[in-house]
Amino acid sequence: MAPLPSVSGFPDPSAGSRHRSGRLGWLLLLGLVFALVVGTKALASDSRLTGEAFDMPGDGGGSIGLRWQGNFEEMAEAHYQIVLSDREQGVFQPVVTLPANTHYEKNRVAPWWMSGTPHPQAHFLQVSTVAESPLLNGRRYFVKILALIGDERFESRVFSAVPQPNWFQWAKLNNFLFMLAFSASVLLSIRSARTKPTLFLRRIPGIDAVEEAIGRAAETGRPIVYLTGSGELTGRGDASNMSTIAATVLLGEVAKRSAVSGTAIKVPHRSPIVMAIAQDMVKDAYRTAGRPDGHADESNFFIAADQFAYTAAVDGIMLRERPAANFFIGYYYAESLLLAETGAATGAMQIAGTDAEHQLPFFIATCDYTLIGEELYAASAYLSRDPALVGTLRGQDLGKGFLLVGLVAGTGLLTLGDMTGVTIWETAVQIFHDFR
Amino acid sequence: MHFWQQSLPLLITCVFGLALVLQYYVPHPASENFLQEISLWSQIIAGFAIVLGVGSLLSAHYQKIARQEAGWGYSAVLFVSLLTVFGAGLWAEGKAEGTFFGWLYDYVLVALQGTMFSLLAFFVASAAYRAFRARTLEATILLSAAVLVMAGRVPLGESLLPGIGALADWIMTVPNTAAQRGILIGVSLGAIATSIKIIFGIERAYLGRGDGA
Amino acid sequence: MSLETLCGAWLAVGLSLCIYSFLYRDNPFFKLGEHIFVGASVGYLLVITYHEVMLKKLAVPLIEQHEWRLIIPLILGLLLLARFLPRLAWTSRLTFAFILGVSSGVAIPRLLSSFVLQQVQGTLKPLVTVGPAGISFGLAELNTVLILIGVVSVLVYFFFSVEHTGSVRRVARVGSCFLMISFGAAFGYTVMARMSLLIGRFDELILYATPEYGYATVWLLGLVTGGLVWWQRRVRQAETQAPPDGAE
Amino acid sequence: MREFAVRLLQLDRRFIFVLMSVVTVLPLLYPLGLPVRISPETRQLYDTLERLPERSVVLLSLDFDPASKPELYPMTVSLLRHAFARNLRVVALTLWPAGTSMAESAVTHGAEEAGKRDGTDYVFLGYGPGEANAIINIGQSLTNAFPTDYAGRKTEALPVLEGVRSLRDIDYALSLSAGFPGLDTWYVYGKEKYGFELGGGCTAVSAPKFYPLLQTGQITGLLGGLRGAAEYETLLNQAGKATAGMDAQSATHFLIIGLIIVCNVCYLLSGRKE
Repeated sequence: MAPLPSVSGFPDPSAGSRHRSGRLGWLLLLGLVFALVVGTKALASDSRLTGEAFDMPGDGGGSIGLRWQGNFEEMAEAHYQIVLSDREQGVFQPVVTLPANTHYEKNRVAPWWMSGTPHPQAHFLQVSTVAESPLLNGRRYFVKILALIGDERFESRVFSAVPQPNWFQWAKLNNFLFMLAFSASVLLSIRSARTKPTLFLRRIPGIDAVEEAIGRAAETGRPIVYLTGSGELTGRGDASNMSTIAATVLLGEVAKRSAVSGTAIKVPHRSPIVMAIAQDMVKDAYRTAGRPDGHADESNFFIAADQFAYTAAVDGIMLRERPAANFFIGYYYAESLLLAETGAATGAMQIAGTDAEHQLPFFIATCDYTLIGEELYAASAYLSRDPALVGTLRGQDLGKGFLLVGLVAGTGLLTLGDMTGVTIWETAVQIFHDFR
Repeated sequence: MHFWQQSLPLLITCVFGLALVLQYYVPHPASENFLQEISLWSQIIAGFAIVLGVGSLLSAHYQKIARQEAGWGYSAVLFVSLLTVFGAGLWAEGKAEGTFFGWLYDYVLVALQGTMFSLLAFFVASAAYRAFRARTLEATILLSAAVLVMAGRVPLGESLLPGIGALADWIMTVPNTAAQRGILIGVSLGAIATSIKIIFGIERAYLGRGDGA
Repeated sequence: MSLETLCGAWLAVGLSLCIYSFLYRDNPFFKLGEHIFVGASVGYLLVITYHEVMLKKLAVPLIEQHEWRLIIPLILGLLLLARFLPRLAWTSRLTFAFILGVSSGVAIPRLLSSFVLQQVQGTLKPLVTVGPAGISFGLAELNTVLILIGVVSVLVYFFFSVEHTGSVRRVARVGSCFLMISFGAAFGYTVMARMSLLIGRFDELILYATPEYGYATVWLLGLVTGGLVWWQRRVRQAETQAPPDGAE
Repeated sequence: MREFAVRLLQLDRRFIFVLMSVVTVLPLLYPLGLPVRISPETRQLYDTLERLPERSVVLLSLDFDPASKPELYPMTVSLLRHAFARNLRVVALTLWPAGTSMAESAVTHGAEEAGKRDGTDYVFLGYGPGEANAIINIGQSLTNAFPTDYAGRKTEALPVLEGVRSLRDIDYALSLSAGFPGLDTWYVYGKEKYGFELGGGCTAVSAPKFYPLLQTGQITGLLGGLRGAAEYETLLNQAGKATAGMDAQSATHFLIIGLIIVCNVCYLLSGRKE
């Protein structure tokens, strides 16, 4: 073995354990993580090339991690070579050779609750194959780190680790906690909406427009045309489910108000299933409004499932009957433009509401008022006061509020940190980062 | 019967929902194999779902023919065209290259589908003339941005008005990115909330009404 | 040119023109084209499902490789089809329950990671750049600020638990401006898409109007137009006898 | 004046339809050949493909049906040309059943043109059902998701798939998407977990929603609509269908802009009445 060069200013070998300690004393759970991670590794005692090998925490197995220090970085052409064997005294096979000034642990993308604060000189490497075959779980592997400088060669002592499959992916800890917190806020909000029916929701301007449209129909004595869109309720979880449900809920509310003012309402359908639900909604509405004699089954009628056949027929209705107001609520495809354009040409007041973002621009350009995306859900929740709808909206608001505060405060602190040279905030905002 | 029709479905949804949420955080091979198996099953079931969708469409047209409703002849045409393509496909064992099945695909399906959607170009033009009005401040901003992007993303606009291409790029990468990101975050939270409600049986529209389907 | 290509060209042109006749008004040619279209699509879908799913992913592994566990998705799939039998229709709920449970469970953490955390991470950036020359604020930083303002104000716009008054109202107003610019851009892009489809179809129709294809487009255009005129006349005659009751 | 404006607005829409046809056909017959500027997102996709070492594995998911053929087919042709010219391995599939035959013929013709061998240089796997589940399944194990390719050969034995066990072994995945499932589905259910490089093309309708993902680096490179395809053809120096359509695109856009302006002028003159 070649003599080791004398080196000055060599970093403290005990750094390996020191940099693990979280200095902020965050969550108890995170403390537990550190304890687990620290527990799995063996510390090396060599004084020149120090390091450690350990099972990679939070992975599916088949890989070990290496962390080492040596100060050969300053030397030109210095390289580190990693060699590995499955027997302590066996033949060590080269895994990889790296320039000595690369693979710093501080450059590794990992959250602080996994990597702590790495030592500035520490290197890091994840090994999952040797000679193109993968490492096996449960088998002990032995590793040596060699420093190669020109013809000279320095060797560390042998480290060992056993790759193991793990039961929790620690890199996803923040995702997990967000998931729990958001689920809880949605479920609790729904519960509190059940017990407190007056939970505050802001009145969106679209609701005034809905009432104005019904009023105008009552004045002129002309009917209202209400479309529930091209969405289906087949139960397959299509993108259109949410808005179609909202459309039927809102239909009930519009029917209630029009029943009171004695306005006729016409609801042409593309889907028999949606039509059946809409009939129930309208019937209920008429009953609530004290007009059980209203003919819900006549106002809802099926036209055709085919996109253009339906569109042509609805256009015909709008041109013949000249309704006072048209409602385009629910999920729409390309027919949106044809319907809304014809409606605009008849001079009817038009209100649209959809979360089909590709059709929103056309509705905004052709209608008097458009409920954009979530505004549609909000309108149906506001008018119906259904606890499941109100609660969900509230739960989502909590999530949004949290992210809003995080965005504003995080950006502010990051900017301040950059200007003052404090790096702690960059670490802190990692709770909003996505790690793999 | 209530258990089989109401409780069991809710239980299945809840168990598989929770299992797949947790699976995401568990890197252990056992969990990965579970995901692999479930995803394969779901793929096969998706095939049956296509058949289900086709079936509901056909039953509507079948009834039209059976009752000889107005326009039932068109429904008959639909069946003839379906059977022709289906028969040709089975004959060709699903291979399109150099078969009658491929010929039908190239000259009937491709032509019809493409044409159907290109109709919209005409309607956009007529709507641009008759309905796209700056009736509110919102509509005004929308139409101005639309005009800038339309002019900036075609060669003629860029040669007539130098710099408009860069402006269109900027609209896409800054204000558009910001707004789409806001929408994306909101919509994703909404989708997550809906999924949570489905798993916990609060959202159960898929169970249908009453005891029917 | 082969006979197949020639016949194909004539058929494609004929069907395309049937569809375009909708531009005049809803008519029998369009209805014919539309129903052929739906039938052919459904037929094609069934063929692909049969070969690519039922055979390759189910029957072959099950029968040839004896992968018996695939019986479970087979049963679940058949339950789905029980919807067509009124008495057993409820059993399809079990499969829907499975599909919904799986798709919801799979979606939650992945959406959180992809569209919430990643997007927030992409917005969380310092608003100034600290370099050797000191603190600087240029165009790139201005864009960062604008994106932050846009994201925050759009989120505020879609916030329903707080009344929009005072400063909240102003922020939401900014949000709605960002939304409108974005929808305007989407509008422009949608127009672009529709025009591209039209160009693609016209490109083909022009090709088929050449002598090699026997002027297919020209002849068939004449034929469809003639047909429309004849049909229109018949409709008019019928209308003079009965009060009008047609499409627009 | 006011009456004239109102009358003008009520012009029969079939007049506009004729105008539209003329404006589309003329540039197709008499092209101007205006130059196409390259946008950064197209350049990014080109550069990423350019940087890949030979025999790298490119996954091409053709997630569209014939309805979007005019926009996405030219992209498919260009991307295949580029990948084959760079001697990359191409693994193609589709998540849209109605696009299966179109995808097959695109890949086969592209390979024939470049003189590539089926099974060694490229493979078409066929249709993957189940949308997101198809992606997850391939991500977990490619041979589990596709035991055989479209032609019915065992995927395990194909030389083109040597060393490719799952999505983790893909160097660059490209999705040409016309909607759902598409590029964003490939991110959420694919890249998010399996960590490959992802890019792609889309119809112009969906382009705006991908910009937030471009900015965060979640996707590398994007071709937006026919324009994106034309830019790629320009980069490859092989003018094709997309470039040929650009003049017609210019003309139709300016027609629409003109119509919007006329509509609003009439609207103002008519005293903002319907």
